[in-house]
Amino acid sequence: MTPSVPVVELRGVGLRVGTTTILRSVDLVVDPGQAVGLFGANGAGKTTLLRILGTLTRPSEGLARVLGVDLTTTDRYDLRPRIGLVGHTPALYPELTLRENLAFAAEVMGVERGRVDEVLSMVGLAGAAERSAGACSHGMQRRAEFARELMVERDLLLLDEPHSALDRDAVDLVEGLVARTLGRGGAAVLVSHDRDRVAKMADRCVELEAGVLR
Amino acid sequence: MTAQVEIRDRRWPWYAAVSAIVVALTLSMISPADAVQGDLIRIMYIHVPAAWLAYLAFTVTLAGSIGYLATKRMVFDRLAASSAEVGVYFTGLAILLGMIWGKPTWGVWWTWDARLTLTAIMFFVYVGYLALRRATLDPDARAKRSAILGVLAIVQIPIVHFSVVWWRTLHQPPSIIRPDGPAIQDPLMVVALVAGVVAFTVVYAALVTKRMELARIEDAVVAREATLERPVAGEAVVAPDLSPEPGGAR
Amino acid sequence: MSGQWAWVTFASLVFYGSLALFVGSIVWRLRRARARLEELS
Amino acid sequence: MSGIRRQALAVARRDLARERRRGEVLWVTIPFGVIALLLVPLAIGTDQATLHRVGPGLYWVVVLLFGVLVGVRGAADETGPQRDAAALLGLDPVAVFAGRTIATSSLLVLFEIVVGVAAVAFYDIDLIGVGWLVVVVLLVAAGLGTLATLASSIVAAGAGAAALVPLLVAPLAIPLLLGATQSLDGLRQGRSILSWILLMIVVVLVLGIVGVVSSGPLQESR
Repeated sequence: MTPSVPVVELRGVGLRVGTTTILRSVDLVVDPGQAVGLFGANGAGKTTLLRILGTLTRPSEGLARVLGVDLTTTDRYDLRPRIGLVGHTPALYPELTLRENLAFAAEVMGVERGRVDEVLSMVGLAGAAERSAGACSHGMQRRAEFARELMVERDLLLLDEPHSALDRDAVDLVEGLVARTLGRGGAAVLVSHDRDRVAKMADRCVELEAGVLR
Repeated sequence: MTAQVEIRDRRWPWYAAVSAIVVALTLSMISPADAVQGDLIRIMYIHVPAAWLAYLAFTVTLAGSIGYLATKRMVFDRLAASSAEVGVYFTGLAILLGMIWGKPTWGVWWTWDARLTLTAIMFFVYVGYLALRRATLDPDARAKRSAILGVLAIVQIPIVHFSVVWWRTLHQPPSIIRPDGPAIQDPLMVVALVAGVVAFTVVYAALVTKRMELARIEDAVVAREATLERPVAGEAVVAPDLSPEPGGAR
Repeated sequence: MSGQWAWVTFASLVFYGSLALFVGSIVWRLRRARARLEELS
Repeated sequence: MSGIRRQALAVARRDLARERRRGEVLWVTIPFGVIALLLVPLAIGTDQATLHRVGPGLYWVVVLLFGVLVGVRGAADETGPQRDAAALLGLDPVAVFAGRTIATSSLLVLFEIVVGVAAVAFYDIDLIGVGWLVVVVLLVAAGLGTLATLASSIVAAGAGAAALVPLLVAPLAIPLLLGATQSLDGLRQGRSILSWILLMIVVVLVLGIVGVVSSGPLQESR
């Protein structure tokens, strides 16, 4: 990664779906090594903005680039393995055990299977590896998702409400994950309601108000 | 100048269609009765053109689908959709008329002959195509998904056709195939049949033109609704928990 | 022969009836869409 | 290429493991298929000779109509967050299509075997040419699995998917139905069934190619 290329570069980005405008002229630049906190009320468009950055939703207007790649083209699919997203709804398969869930991720990403148990113990879930994800608490499921992000090195980390349903230890874990990503020249965008906690981790904070970035 | 004004008249497709139909049906009624089938052959003058349109319409749907996939222009999507809808109508009509002809001719409403079976299968394939369009709300997703189905449907038709024909030849030795096509003896019959095919093609073109106009207006309504900007800032906006597929599920 | 004409008449009714329904549905939908567009502008 | 194969196998294993825990195919779809075989004699009469004659055909009709339900499962049971997370693992759409097809086809083989045993028992079907039967069963599973996966990725997850997929699949599955029934007939009468086998292979290949080619564009329209 050339240091001159910002990790995130949004200029005048907007999203309209059918008759609803969800985002309007959003400008945001995040340089390597930076973490940005993104605040806003319910329904302001935070999660949507995160999905755009994660290549999952295509913006309908403006210039949007992540790691120099245009997010409106299909080139954005090549970015996917470099972007980590932990959403606020659990994305694990409830029928599978925590270990199976992570093993699936490892296999798809081509990570050796030994890493699975390693990261599970890093997040303190070694004892629960055989439990099915659906039987785990929300907090445990989130830990398992952070464990998944620990298996690989991502260049952009997108965390939606990183503090919800997590205890003190797990919060340290999140901070460690963010610090690791920043340390190797990546960037992070943290969406939250909890200004105080995120402000401590972020270099800069922005506020999204009803689809417009302030 | 005059011609231009007439073209602008939104009703011209109807005029053309109605006059073509009147000419063709008059011919079909004044043409002589068939030596074998008697007056029943008059049904053929609408059945055969309807069946021809079924094939024409689905070929146009294929062309529209490929056109859309290649250029991403919505006009091709509208063409494919309109042609499929008109095609389903004419396929259904051809099947019904065939049955009405078959009952007095063979004594049964339905026979398992290869062409009939294939037409029925084709009818349901395109009913599925139309159902898919109804189920998908986002215009871009709908255009792409139905274009892929439009191509898949045609790719499969030769295989279906081949298997059905093969199945029939195994079970029905050619010697006992009943007389199906009417033997054309009188030149007026040929004229009537050709006039029918031409007239139906004009009707098809008129229907597709109007149906495309409808699709265009519907798209314009959606676009217009979109520009009636909801006030975005300074107001609690509806939850933007965007589904991966706008209009689809989740 | 009159039996045959009955079938021909039946077929004609099916043809005209269905065509009228189909054309009618397109015309009706067109009117409704045009009215909606008018309403919006 | 090896990456795609690895990912496809991971997807297939995931789908099969999920199905094993849920047991939907085993405890819902398969019993449903067996019930269908049980209903027919109640409707058309229990004359042994008739049942013996129509049995094989009925079996394949049940496999086609109820087997589609095995394929519908795939698209409908993945939530938005699950799909997003899988996408950000760098999952190739071709691998998703291939993996799903493998899983669905394997489940269809299971479906065909269990329902087949019931059909043999209920209708007293003669098993002639077991080697060829195995080939036919595998080809039908592969063809129907590919078709159902393709149809459910065209329809995508949605309220209407469960009803729409069978409507799209059934007419296009007719070559498979004819191939299977005619092969069984041919075996019984000592005819060569090679041409029907080839037909089914062509169907599988064509559907596979369409599926692979369309998987990218279909992901794009999300």
